[in-house]
Amino acid sequence: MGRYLGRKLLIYALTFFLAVTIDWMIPRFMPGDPVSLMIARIGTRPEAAEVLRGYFIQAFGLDVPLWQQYLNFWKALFQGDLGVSIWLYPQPVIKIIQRAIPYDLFILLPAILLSWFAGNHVGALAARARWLDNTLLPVGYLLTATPYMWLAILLAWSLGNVAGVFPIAGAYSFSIRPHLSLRFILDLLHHWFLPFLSLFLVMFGGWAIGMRNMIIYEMESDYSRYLEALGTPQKLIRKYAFRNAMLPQITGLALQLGGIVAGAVATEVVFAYPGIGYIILNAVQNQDYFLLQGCFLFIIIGVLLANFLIDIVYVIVDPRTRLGMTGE
Amino acid sequence: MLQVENLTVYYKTIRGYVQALEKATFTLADGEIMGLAGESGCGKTTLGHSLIYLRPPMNYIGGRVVLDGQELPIWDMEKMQEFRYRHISLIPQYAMNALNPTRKIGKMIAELLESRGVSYSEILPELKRRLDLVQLTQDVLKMYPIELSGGMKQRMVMVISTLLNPSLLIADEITSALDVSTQKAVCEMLVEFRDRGFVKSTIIITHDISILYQIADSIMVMYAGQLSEKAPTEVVFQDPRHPYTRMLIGSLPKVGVRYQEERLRGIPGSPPQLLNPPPGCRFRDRCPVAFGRCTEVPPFLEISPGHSVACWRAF
Amino acid sequence: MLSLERVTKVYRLGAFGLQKLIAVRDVSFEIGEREIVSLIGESGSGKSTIGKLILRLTPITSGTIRFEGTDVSTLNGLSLKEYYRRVQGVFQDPFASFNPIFKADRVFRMVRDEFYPQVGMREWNEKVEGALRAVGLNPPDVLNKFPHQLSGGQLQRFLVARALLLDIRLLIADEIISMLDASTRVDVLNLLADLKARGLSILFITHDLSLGYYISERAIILYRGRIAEMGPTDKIYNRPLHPYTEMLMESVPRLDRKWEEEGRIERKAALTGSVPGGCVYADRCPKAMDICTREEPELKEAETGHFVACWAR
Amino acid sequence: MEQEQPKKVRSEFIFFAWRNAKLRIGVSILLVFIVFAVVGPFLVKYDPYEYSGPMGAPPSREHWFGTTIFGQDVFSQFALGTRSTLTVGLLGGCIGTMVGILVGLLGGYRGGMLDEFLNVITNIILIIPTLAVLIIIAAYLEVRGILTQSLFIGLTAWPWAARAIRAQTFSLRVREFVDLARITGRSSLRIVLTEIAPNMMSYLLLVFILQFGGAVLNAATLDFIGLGPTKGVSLGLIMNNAVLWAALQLGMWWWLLPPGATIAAIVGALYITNVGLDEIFNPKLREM
Amino acid sequence: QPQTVTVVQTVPVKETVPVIITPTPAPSPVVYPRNETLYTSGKQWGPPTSWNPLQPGSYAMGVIGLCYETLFLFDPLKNEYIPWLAESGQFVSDKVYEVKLRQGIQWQDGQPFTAADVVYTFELGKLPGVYYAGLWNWMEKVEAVDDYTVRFTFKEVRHQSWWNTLYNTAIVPKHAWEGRSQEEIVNGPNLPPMGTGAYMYDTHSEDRMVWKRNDNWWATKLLGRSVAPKYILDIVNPSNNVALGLFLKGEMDLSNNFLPGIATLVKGGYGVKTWYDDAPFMLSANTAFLFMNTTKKPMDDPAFRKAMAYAVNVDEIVTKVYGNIVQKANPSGLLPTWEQYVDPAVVSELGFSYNPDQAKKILDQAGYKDVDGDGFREAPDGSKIALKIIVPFGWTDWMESIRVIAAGAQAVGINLQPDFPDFGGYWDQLTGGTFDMAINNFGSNLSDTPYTFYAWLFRNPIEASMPNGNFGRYENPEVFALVDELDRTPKEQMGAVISKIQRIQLTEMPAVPLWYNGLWAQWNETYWTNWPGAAEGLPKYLPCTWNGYWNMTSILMLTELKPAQSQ
Ligand SMILES: Nc1ncnc2c1ncn2[C@@H]1O[C@H](COP(=O)(O)OP(=O)(O)OP(=O)(O)O)[C@@H](O)[C@H]1O
Ligand SMILES: Nc1ncnc2c1ncn2[C@@H]1O[C@H](COP(=O)(O)OP(=O)(O)OP(=O)(O)O)[C@@H](O)[C@H]1O
Ligand SMILES: [Mg+2]
Ligand SMILES: [Mg+2]
Repeated sequence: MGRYLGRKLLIYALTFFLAVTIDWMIPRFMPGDPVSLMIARIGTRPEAAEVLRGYFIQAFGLDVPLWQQYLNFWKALFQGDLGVSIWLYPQPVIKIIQRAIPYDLFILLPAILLSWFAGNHVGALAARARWLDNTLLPVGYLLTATPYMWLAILLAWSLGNVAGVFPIAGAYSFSIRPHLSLRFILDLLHHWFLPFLSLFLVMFGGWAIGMRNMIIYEMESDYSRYLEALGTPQKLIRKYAFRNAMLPQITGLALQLGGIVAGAVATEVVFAYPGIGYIILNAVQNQDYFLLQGCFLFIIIGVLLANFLIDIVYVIVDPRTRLGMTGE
Repeated sequence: MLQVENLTVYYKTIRGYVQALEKATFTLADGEIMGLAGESGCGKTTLGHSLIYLRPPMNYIGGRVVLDGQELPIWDMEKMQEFRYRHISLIPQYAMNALNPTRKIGKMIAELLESRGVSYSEILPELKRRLDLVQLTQDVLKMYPIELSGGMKQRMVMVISTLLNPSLLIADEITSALDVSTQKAVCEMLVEFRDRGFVKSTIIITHDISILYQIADSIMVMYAGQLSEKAPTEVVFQDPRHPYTRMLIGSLPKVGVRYQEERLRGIPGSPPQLLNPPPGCRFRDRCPVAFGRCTEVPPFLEISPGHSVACWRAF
Repeated sequence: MLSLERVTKVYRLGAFGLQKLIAVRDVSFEIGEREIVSLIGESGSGKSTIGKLILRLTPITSGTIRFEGTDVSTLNGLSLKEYYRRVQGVFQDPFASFNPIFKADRVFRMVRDEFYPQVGMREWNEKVEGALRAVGLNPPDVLNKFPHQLSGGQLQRFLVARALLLDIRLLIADEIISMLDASTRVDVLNLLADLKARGLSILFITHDLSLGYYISERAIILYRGRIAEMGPTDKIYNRPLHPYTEMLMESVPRLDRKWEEEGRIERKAALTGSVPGGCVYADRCPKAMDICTREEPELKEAETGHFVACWAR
Repeated sequence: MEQEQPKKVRSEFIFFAWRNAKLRIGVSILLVFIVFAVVGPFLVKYDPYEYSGPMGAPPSREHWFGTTIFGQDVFSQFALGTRSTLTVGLLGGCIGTMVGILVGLLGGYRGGMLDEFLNVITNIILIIPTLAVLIIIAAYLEVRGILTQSLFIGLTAWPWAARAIRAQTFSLRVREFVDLARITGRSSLRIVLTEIAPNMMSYLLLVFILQFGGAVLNAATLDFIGLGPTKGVSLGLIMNNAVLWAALQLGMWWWLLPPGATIAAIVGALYITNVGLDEIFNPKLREM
Repeated sequence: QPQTVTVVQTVPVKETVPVIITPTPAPSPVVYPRNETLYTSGKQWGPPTSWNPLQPGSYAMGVIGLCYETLFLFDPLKNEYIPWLAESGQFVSDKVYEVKLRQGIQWQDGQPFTAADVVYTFELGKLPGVYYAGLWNWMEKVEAVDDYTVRFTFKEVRHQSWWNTLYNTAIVPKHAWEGRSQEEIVNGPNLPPMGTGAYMYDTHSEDRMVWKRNDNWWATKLLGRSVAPKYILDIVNPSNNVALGLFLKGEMDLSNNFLPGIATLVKGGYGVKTWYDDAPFMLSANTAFLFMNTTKKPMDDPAFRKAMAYAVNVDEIVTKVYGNIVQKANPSGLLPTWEQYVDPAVVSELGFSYNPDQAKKILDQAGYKDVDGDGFREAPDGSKIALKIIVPFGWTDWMESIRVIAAGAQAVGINLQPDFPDFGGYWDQLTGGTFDMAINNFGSNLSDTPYTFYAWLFRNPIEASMPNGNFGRYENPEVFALVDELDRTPKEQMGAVISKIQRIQLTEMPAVPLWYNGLWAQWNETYWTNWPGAAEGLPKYLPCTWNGYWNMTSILMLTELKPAQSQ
């Protein structure tokens, strides 16, 4: 088990190193010179432009050779410094991200976990109930096949604009100041619901289908047949099948995390929800590669951490990994 | 006491029925260990499974199974439920994979028993005794199946399957994957279980006849879905009446026999397919003594006490 | 003809091969001309590994395997092909030996493609039919069929026939009969015996002693990757020297004698992991002595041609 | 096993395929869209960007799917968009599958350090969020066409396929027929191609289908956040435009609904086909 | 994060001036009352992160204008400067300009506003990184004559730049800023901001910026003007799509977004109001140009460029792409507010309009003929012409526009294809001078003087990177000198210089003016009324929250607003 985790750690370390390196390259090798952009945006009169140019080149640390920039980047990284945003100059990237992260967690965590939980249970139900299988599964397929943003836009428009039941933008009402009260919390939830729902729905279908198929496999497996032959009630067999089918779903969760980020971007854009996804889009549109770099770094760290957590959980729930029997 | 009459079980496939078990009729006395032998694909597993666990694509076509005077509703998955495990139990061919890989063995047994309304704590002392008997330490209850070797798993399944003292135990190819020394140990345990009365009677399915010679009281030979011969072990070896049995016994190498000295002979030809098999005796094509009568299906008749055979030549 | 000298195979497992599994250790033996040697041992004792090493299917860790004087591990490209012209193998599972999606006689075509591309199709077909007849098959019955349409015995004979197409001197037969029915088994065994008559040597890998006895002159008993005992078959069968061989002999289900009643279940079960440095059989051995747990016995010649690795001898 | 003719194996497949409602439905939907993608552009009366009609007009005889806010014919865009979306899926799916096959087969067959190395790479790409990579690549390429988009979508989507194929290869590699081919003196490449790969065909088909669907969805997401092809039309781009010009708020549902629904239908059909095929290839899942 | 500003300051008692009430702001409410709050949107495209008036590229909506104020305002509709913090200003000698400050102005912390603050602010321009650093190239010194008089001495008077600076430079409080490090001054977020203006910082978060009314605003006492909304809540721009949704839901009062389909909305009974009731609905804010790279063939040929001018069907762009919410540009490119500077003689002589035949004629004459019969003209030397016109991908209105332009060019035989690189690529090509043709409007914004417009259009010198105009790298010392001269020319005398520039511009046609982008502004009257507009009787101030517009009278627009329900 130690070996297993050690191996995983090694891969994570490598991944992190490589990812950060790629990440570092973003602002440096992308088209769109950030400094000239800044100057253009300030729209200063000619005489100041040169002064500003020199100033910004220094401010972004672009005045040293590339290898030095690379080393500096790592150094700064360990001090929690991700540089300065161009789009939101002179705000440090880390601050922008710090403010956005809670919103992401607020939406992503419940959406991921609840969809996973609900999807797995409903999928397990569908595996034995024909009517559910026949009704829910097609819906599930359609949901997973739906482009995130399209679903989100339809939800926003129908429930937000036409029905007017839900707000369509922001994390809480514009008229409310954040404070601790029931009213504010309700308002927060009110705004949270649609973005959450759009992510939840799309992911839910995938889990449900995956679970259903896994359960069917498990129910056909040797140990299920043995138990059946011993007259064990279906309930116990299903319980086992569910538990065992859950294991691949856990790995699936790890694999999905990267992809969920995509969903978050689309959803946050549609609902103008002030999370990282929204910032990424703006960073892309504003050529703010430093910010983009920071966001990706955070996502990478997040995904790595989550993966690692899942790995640990996996080791705990699956004795096979613990004995080093599985290669992965 | 098991009585099987005209048990017929087919597999339903898209191209029709695979006639894997045709009118099987035999009895199994209390305390009897019966070996079921035959070529691969002749329906041994089908017979074994149909007694306990008849599920699609297996189709019950006809026949009766009476265990201890009670007819088993083998065609009804639900009704069979109460007989399974308590009265009739199984050690499957796939014993290596028969345990839930993610449950500790003890826990699994507990859950299995509780689900059948048996108290685990009450049965635990007995369980431990039996583990000792099969030379497993009690620690295995705290282990996961993956931590056991193949032979250990095999024995573990044996213990589990027989825990409720069923009248009938079906052991399907439990020795094929084992090497000789483990094979021997497992076989001896089967006998031990019978001797101690954990099970009343046992059907051992195998294609390794020399093992049957060691432990079985009687041997039943099947060929292509039909019963060929059933007789006490000695009789089968000394006085086989069915030509197939004879040829089968003849093809067994004995320790101490070398090909230079005594060249053994196999059975030429191959068995018929069971999807729309030819009428009559299915061994006809390979039988050296076949004659006109063999186009009719020979009945499985008792020709002497405890010795039944299905061959026109034998009657 | 073929000789193994202190052959060791270590499998590397786990992350970046950090874990090691010694599958075969310091195994030395020879196979002479026209000789059938049985390699006997329980599951996992390293029998197949030795077969694979000889067939160059897995790289050797240390030691040398020589075929007619040349170190097998130095072969490559053409010389390896030449080697395969002389040394061939047939494996345990006849069904798994054929690619299920192609017709079974594809194995013959492969041999032609690789070894006899110059031979004309008709000539080749005749050669194939000849080989098939040589293994007791009727060519029209078996050609042009898919593996699942043939029986295990037929398939296994197919493989032997395939080997015969080449100019082979040595056949590695890895448990080739364990998956077969009793009746078919005999046919394949007899076939092997006939091959010997045609000048072949065979390494006959099995875990069934009675089968080994039936056809081989010499036998090698393998236990956990080491040779426990080696010698003429009749000596090993009739007067085993190693306690492990003894135990095996007792366990064989014989048709002439029933298992000893009193010996039932009393034997020690195998524990996992033996004492490092000592005899690998020490933990199961009824005759284990002190030294057995400390030092590993060397393979010694107890009588002419009969070797054993046991302190008790 | 009973004796059966090879033809029957195939007919058995067709039999089960035909009996499988999921496959029937999935394939029919797909066929409809494929046919449409092939034929549709020929039915088009207008250039997709031409101001061919009244602005923001609802569906009519002239403009089957109405017009955009600029007066462009939505149907024309839709027909061409369906084609390019399917192209992206097909190409992206192909590339993803190919790379996956290559990496999986290579690692699985050769094993050893090469496998470890490929494994690490696979893990890394698996862990780095695809979208991040896609955004970077997309932003890096100033000008992107449908082909480049397919290329980089395919190039980031392969890891899970490689993983799965590697596992399959692993189990096939130790099969005896592979050893047999080796002692026939076959080269590794030929063994992989002629012995191992054919045995995974059904599996590869499933992988391809999932890659196909994934590529379509990925492309749609990229298009939507403005990193789609800078040339041409695609369903994602139509949606992107429709959203930018507030199609729903201005009541132009005909601009936004068809492309999204089509993507959902295509990908959904792919998934359903996948499950259908799975049930056919896998006797355990078959329903009698 | 919510931040309650409690600036409790002991004010040093100065002479006999009565102790000024320390503004301890009443704790902000938890919920902003709808009828006291003005919801705006359109300036802020990302979370507010800076409140530093020295960072014009990034400061939050209203920092200059609502909070910090300038010495003058400029009214583009009347083309006049409105003294604001200054009471008056004038040249007292050739090179000396004196500003008299209003007396009685207080900073929001109660401190008096004095000449020292003004001097301090201008002195800051000496720090690197401050955007008006260039000022000190031609200004010699700034000094406080007394508490309310500031004297600026120049090395060289640049009238246009000076006026531009005067109404654009926000005065910062010396007493609050003095202790700050240079880094903090230039790069600090300056939170909370504290100025002289009508609004004080209340709070902000990722998606909003809230200003609270300064009830002690000087203009109430001194000018009798007061602002009606107690709160101004600026919503960070979501997408256009969401902005429109919010606007239609009545969650926004004033939207300075570019909202698609505005014609439908104004006419369709949605209650949406704009400056004009009819097309073009909006005032104009800048001019979009077709830039041609004059360093490349054939764009180096004025005849070719001229032909391009005739080949562009701007009307189609205006009607189809924009649905008539923009206006076709005058051939001079000058915004309508600068109409007085257009020389009608020059324009009628040299001006152009969409005329394919004319374009063909010019091309024919200049020797651009289709020699090889592929439908496109070749250059006079016989070489093929294959050009690309670029705009950033995703800028859909521009994308549509260049499709029209390319179609127009193709119609007269010029092989011009639209191309849509990502913004980064576009920007690199545009500023690096590697493009063929492109659309841009970044520096043609409404201001007090057409000088800013020409300085952008004829930006010089030509350098490796040209981020601030003259993307076509049109090199003409004559016109460069004229633009410089324009800078030094007082307002009244500009006409003559501009006329010369226009003549060269229209002859050489370095860039083709296409259309005027609107001063996107739409509002509804649910909560606030008396919005400005073109109609009779409405206030005539700009309704705009963008940077640089509060001091172009938008702040006065606020003083005119009335709550809807109060009557
Ligand atoms: N699920 C099934 N569907 C169709 N035919 C089946 C199925 N299972 C078994 N059969 C067929 O039924 C016949 C009897 O099979 P069975 O498994 O009982 O044989 P067996 O004697 O146990 O063979 P083995 O020794 O190989 O286990 C065979 O011909 C087999 O092909
Ligand atoms: N490719 C491999 N990688 C790692 N370990 C292996 C590999 N092949 C075999 N082993 C291990 O090497 C040991 C010897 O295996 P081998 O297959 O030679 O045994 P065997 O005697 O042929 O057993 P069996 O009778 O089961 O075929 C076993 O412990 C096995 O687990
Ligand atoms: Mg069986
Ligand atoms: Mg082996």
